[in-house]
Amino acid sequence: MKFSARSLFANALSGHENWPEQFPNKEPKKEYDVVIVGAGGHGLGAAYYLASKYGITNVAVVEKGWLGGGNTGRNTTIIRSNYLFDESARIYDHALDLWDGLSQELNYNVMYSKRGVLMLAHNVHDVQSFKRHVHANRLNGVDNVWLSPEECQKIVPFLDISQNRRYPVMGGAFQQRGGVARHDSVAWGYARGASKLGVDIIQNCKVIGIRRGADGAVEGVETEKGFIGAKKIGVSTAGNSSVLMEMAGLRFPLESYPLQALVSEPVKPIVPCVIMSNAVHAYISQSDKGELVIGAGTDQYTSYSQRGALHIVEHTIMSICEIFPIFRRMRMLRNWGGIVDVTPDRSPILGKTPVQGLYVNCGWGTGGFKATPGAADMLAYTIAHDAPHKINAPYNLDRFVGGRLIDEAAAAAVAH
Amino acid sequence: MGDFRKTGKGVIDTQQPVSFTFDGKSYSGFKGDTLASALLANGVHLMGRSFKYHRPRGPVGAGFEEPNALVTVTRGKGRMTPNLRATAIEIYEGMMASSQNRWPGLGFDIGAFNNTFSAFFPAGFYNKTFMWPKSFWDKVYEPFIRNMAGLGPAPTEVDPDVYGAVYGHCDILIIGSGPAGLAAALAAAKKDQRVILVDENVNMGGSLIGAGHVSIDEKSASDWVAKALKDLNKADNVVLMTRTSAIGYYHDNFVALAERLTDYIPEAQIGKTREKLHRIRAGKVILAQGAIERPLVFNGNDKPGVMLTSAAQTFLNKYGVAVGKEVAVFTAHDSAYSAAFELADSNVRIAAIIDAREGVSAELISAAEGRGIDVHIGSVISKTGGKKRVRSVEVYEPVHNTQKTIACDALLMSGGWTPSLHLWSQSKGSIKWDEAKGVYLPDLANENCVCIGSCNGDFGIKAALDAGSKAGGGRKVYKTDEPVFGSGQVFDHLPNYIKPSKTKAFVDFQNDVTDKDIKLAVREGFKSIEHVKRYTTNGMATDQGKLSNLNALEIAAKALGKQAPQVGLTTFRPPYTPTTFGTFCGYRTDDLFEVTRKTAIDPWAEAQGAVFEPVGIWRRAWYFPKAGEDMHAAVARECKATRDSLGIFDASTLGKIEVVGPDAAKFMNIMYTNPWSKLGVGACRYGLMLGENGYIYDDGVVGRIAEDRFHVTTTTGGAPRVYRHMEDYLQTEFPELDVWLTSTTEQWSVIALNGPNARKLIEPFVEGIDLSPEAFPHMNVREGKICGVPTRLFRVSFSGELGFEINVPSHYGRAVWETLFAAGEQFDITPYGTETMHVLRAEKGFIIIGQDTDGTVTPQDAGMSWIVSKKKKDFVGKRSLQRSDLVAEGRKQLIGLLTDDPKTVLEEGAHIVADPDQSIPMDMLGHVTSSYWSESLGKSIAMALVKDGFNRMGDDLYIPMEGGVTHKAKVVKPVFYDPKGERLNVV
Amino acid sequence: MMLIHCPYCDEKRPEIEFAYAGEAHIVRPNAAEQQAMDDVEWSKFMFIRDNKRGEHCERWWHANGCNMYFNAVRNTVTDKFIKSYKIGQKRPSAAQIQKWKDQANG
Amino acid sequence: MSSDIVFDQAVEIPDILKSGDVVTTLVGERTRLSLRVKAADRIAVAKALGITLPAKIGKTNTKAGIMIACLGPDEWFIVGEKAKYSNLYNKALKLSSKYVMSVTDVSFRNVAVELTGPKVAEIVNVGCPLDLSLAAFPVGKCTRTVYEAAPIILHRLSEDSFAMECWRSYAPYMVGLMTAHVQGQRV
Repeated sequence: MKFSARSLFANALSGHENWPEQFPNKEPKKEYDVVIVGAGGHGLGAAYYLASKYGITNVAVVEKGWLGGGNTGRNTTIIRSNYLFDESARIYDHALDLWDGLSQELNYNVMYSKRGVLMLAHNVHDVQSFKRHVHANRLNGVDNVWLSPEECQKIVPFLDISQNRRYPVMGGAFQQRGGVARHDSVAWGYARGASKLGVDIIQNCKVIGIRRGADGAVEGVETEKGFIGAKKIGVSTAGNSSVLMEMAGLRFPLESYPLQALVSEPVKPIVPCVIMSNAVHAYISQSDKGELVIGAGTDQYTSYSQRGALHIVEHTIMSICEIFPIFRRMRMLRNWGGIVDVTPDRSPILGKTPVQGLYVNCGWGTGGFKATPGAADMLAYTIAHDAPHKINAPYNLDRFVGGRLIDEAAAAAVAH
Repeated sequence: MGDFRKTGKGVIDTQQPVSFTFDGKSYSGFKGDTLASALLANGVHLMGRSFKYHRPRGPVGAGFEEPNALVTVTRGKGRMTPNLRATAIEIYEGMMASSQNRWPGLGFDIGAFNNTFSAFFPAGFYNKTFMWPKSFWDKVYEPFIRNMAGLGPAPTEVDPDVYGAVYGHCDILIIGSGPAGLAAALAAAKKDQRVILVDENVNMGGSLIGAGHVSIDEKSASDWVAKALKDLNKADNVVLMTRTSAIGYYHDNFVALAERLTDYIPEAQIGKTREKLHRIRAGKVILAQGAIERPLVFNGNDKPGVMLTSAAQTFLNKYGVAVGKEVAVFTAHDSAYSAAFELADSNVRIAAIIDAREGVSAELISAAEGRGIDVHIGSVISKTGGKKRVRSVEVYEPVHNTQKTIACDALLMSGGWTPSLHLWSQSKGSIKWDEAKGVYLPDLANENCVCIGSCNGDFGIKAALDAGSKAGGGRKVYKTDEPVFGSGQVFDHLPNYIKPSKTKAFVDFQNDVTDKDIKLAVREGFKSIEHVKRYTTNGMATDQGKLSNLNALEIAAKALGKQAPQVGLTTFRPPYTPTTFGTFCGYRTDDLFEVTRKTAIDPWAEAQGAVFEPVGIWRRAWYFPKAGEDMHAAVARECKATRDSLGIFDASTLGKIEVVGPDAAKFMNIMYTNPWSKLGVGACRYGLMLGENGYIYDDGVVGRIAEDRFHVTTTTGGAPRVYRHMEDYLQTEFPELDVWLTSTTEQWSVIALNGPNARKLIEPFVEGIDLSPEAFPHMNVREGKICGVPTRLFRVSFSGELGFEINVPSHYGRAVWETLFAAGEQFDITPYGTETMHVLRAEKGFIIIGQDTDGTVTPQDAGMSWIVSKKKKDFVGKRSLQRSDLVAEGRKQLIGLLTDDPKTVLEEGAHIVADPDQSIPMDMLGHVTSSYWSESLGKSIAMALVKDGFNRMGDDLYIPMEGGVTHKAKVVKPVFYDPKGERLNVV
Repeated sequence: MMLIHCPYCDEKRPEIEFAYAGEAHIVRPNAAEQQAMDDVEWSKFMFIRDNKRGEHCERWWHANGCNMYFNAVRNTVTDKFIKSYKIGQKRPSAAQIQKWKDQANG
Repeated sequence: MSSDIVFDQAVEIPDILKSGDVVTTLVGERTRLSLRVKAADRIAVAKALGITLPAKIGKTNTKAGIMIACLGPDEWFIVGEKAKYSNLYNKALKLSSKYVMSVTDVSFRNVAVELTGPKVAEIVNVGCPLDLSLAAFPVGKCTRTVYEAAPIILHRLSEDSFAMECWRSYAPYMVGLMTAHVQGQRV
């Protein structure tokens, strides 16, 4: 059933009794052309694009829990593409292009809101670094502009731009096409879209092994619901990627860390865009429910516990209140944790692995949500062609051997 | 007022009337009232509007679980607090409260239009529409949705109140002071243990407060509580904390408590700590958080006046308030009867008890009949009458299909009890489904933690008391005289003759989630309870599902044809109660947010009117403007004065590490790219440090003070990580080396003097050091005295001029600085800041780590191959430098740029291309890392990282800017000033 | 905030005194070994990590305590420390870890 | 010339901390040394210096105007009255050729305060996460720890008295945090 105001109206009259399942949960078949492990936005999206763009519909997505229950449903939903390096700009901007028509393409409103992302500069080094980004972005065709403190305040009227503060606002970089989307809807929309094209979504089906043949190539996955055959397996399991890779006998340059986020009680609209402050580690937006959505930093140690420490939350809220003291009287409603997988250069690994038929999409660290459609499309492309697209080709494993890292964070390194 | 107040009931102080306003109207209550109890005493039930449909709402609960009676309290500029639960805030004289999420008013709210058309806004409706035409989304739909957001008003002013945060420790932390918690505390108090007992309410005692009908050990419950508190107060190993919510349970029995200190005080002064975060490490945690009554899900359960039976009981016992004059009770649990009887015994007419169960004990029925109360067994409520207040209920008896309307002005509901497992679950204790009770209960502990009383399913006062005593290490068996707690039945569905499409039975009272929404979610394939929650938003309101989660679970389970435990429970997340951001900040705001490190000379610079910049967590003088000067004018003047005569600069922030021990040189050889063994005592050398990845990590001048002692300097921001990096290698990889590291950054103030007159200035002040160029050449260090205090005097230069860096004990730093500055008048001594320092070094082509390099630049890229030892077998980063991509052609290399127009100063960060006419995306060669106006040279200079830069010497490159402007610049070697270095040797 | 047993202080101390220092027992090759390694082998030393879901040997630095680096086994699913031990001690075997767990439990 | 030289420790104790449940004082000029000695040479070095080097981390030895704390397995922090111990650094320096050890003068790196009063633990616990009960933190114990964002060295002088010291530039923060706590209670 197509979603529209008309169908919503018609269904209202019948008491909403006739809506079909958006994504039927299937029992696994014996074999598929492709099995995607991990039903987050990236994995479901890859299945969707395999079916819709690359003509492979005999696809299963297997998920150990419930779809969209990992980092897709736990992140602060920030979308932007104002990255420094060409490689990053290309993949994130590809994602942004796909975000733009995603609701219509999926016939599912993912509520991508181009409310803009403002990154505040608080010291001379920030100014230098952000301008470097803005200039690179401009020549790469990415819409990121430098704003004076006054211009920042025009966008965020409650921003204090007096210069005698501990962290004065010395300007900002603003990307209008950046913004937020409704995270759950992204997973649901892709799930519904993929299901309609014949993809089987199999939830509560933990993968416990990857079977490889005598030639070393993959033959399928062992799961709690039995063996599922597939000559091609795409792994898109974020924080658990090391665990999956180990099943195929691979050790990866990955570490998984707890990452927390929190929301306040809902209040009337006040935060007009996404605001990020790297110098104090604070970022904030306001949801369509009115909650302030605030991202925290990672804990220092590796963990799969989906649980972080209080002092991380304390520091996050302190940072927010330092930049925006008007929020000190707001109240925290809910705080949760996810597991982010981080590579040595904090850029993803997206492409083929040394094992024939095994493809991986991991290492997105704290930045995976914004890349969802782009990463999903590239994973699907790579699986379909058994070769990476030129957009994801740089995100190979070899870069850790030769040293051609894509290190956005190092490029913003602070010293003096 | 007073119509609904029952004399002789409650623990309020009727001698102290308190007046307050709600939505501008004045009311009166008593000290000890909550806003809700005071309004109910005045007959006011309508206190709020729901989130989505703006339905008129009254309180459902009587405490912190309340989802609906949310208000905004204002007490002056910046002290506006939205979303407060009327049931949990104490009134004070002059309190100003207002309702929220309504316009123009609470009684008539335009937003209630949503309710009329609620059929079109079922769960997930937004996913299905607002997509066409596409352009409408950004411009029309999305802004509209956003404007509908939120409950209370957003803050507009800075909160002037202050907050606190402290650490604490105890052997036993008891959370909840009902019968279980009190009994646990009494038992624990007798041991030699530190006990903390916390309760989120004003009074301790929980359900025992005002429970006049119950006796414990032959005392009335009130007397027993009073005695217990008296004993606990006397015990100096026990700390009692009220108005304190346990909000989060973290690793290793670390529990966060939020204490509210001033909100209830009429003239709460600004400056007094409003709320305090207690971060408690407990040996053992005893959770006695009780249980929350479960609402029933039936058509019309959302009228103001419909509330939990236990809430009505609390309003009566704690505040002496009857929630109505004619009260109907709808129940599926025995416990509602005793509540109804208490009301009846306080002269509240019980219009009827409607019990959904078929089998109810004869005793209860006869006890009801004895009080003249009609009991309708096997009956449900099929609808309710009234708009802004419930006026009647329709009792439906499905077996005989009869309906009967009964008038009432309040309706109490009881669907049984939900043990509070929030903190238990946060502690990662496991839970199990108890089929008999129809609830989740604690199972296996993950920490040293137990649940006792009704949160453990031990319902009833005696059960709670005995469990408490045991948990507290006692063996006391209590004797109580209490009504039997009884049992109940869980209904996943209540029958109704009215077509479902015509009914609205709410599950989440704040987020307007109905049973139909949950069924719709299941129908649409949302089968995990987390999916149901997210699709419907059930349990995501400000009560975080305390009232709604179990009902939603039952409804979803039925729709799925599964048992509740197969569907699972959503995760409990902190905080237990919404907690003020300020509380998490504690004292750490403004100057205490982060340490702002200042040098000993900083106050002098401030007095001189310096402009500062933050560098890492230091603040440094950036430039010293004279009247009317902007930064460029000041920097031009500072540069010229330094090159012409003498500049003085505070370099104290540079990191310093003393590397000492017989193997000091060996260790330095490992940590730096260049060799150290042959550096003579008294000599200095510039050192370059790499990460193991081969990229430049830090740099600085190192002086050899003795054979076994190096005075190492680092960058300002890099000092902590360099120290850590060194300790890491020393302890983990080279523990056999006999060498030790000590941070001495703050031992020394460092005064840099640069300019041809530098030596002349210090000569008269120095003792014990021969300053002559022959005895003390460039790149040497000597120990002696200056201005009478010990010094390590370095002859080094980061400007290209004759330079000294005078290290003196930091507590004397300012004094030495002032002495030298005063004496420097004869040389027109000029203080300069970091900006001038940057210009002077750029003129010489010296790099700034983090500006001219980032974490991707090798020494070769920076044109510093000369500093990488070819002879040393090992140093950190050596092997990585040999990796294929690090030795490949076409890497970005640090070069100088001179603009075609010497007046054009390039923008730092601007990107460089070979062909400015190409289309976007352009092929970028690199970027400008440093760029300044050089007053000394009369032209602009720049440094840049450019692909294959060393092979482009003399080439013209282009810098395309905004608005079609393109600058042209020539690639040169990055040494612009005095390339032969002659100025170092000025005599 | 976890409590971490420092084997030098022989005390459990709060996590904020410590800095995490990554996976343990990744020994830096000596000069000769480094030169014998090709880029692939070198990259394994540099970047490949177990990232274990379960019992993980890792390094901590008691930066605001005794200033010592040490090793610990921690379960990364529960975040529970099983044992901490000094630098220089060998990577514990699975049997050794089990023994430590049994000791802790009984 | 030295008579003009003003000794300045970056912080002054505000009046509010000078009275009440806890009295705070600023410690004046001291000789502070960081002494590192290989285990085998500990006793010999101590003897040569005429001091005691406690063997266990956290233990101190205080007498005749000098306090010696064992902070790490081979690390001792020494605080002495300036008049009596200004030459200790040079004495230790001379031993370096004989023993495997190092000594570094950190006299001016730190700023110390002493707090005394019945509620002293409460003020220390404003920023320090350690259990300060006498059982867990007995008199004489000394350790590096933190006071919120400031690394500190904490030393229990008596049941109701602590010395706290930090690096110079952290001192205003350390004292500021105490002040904020006391102010928030006194208003």
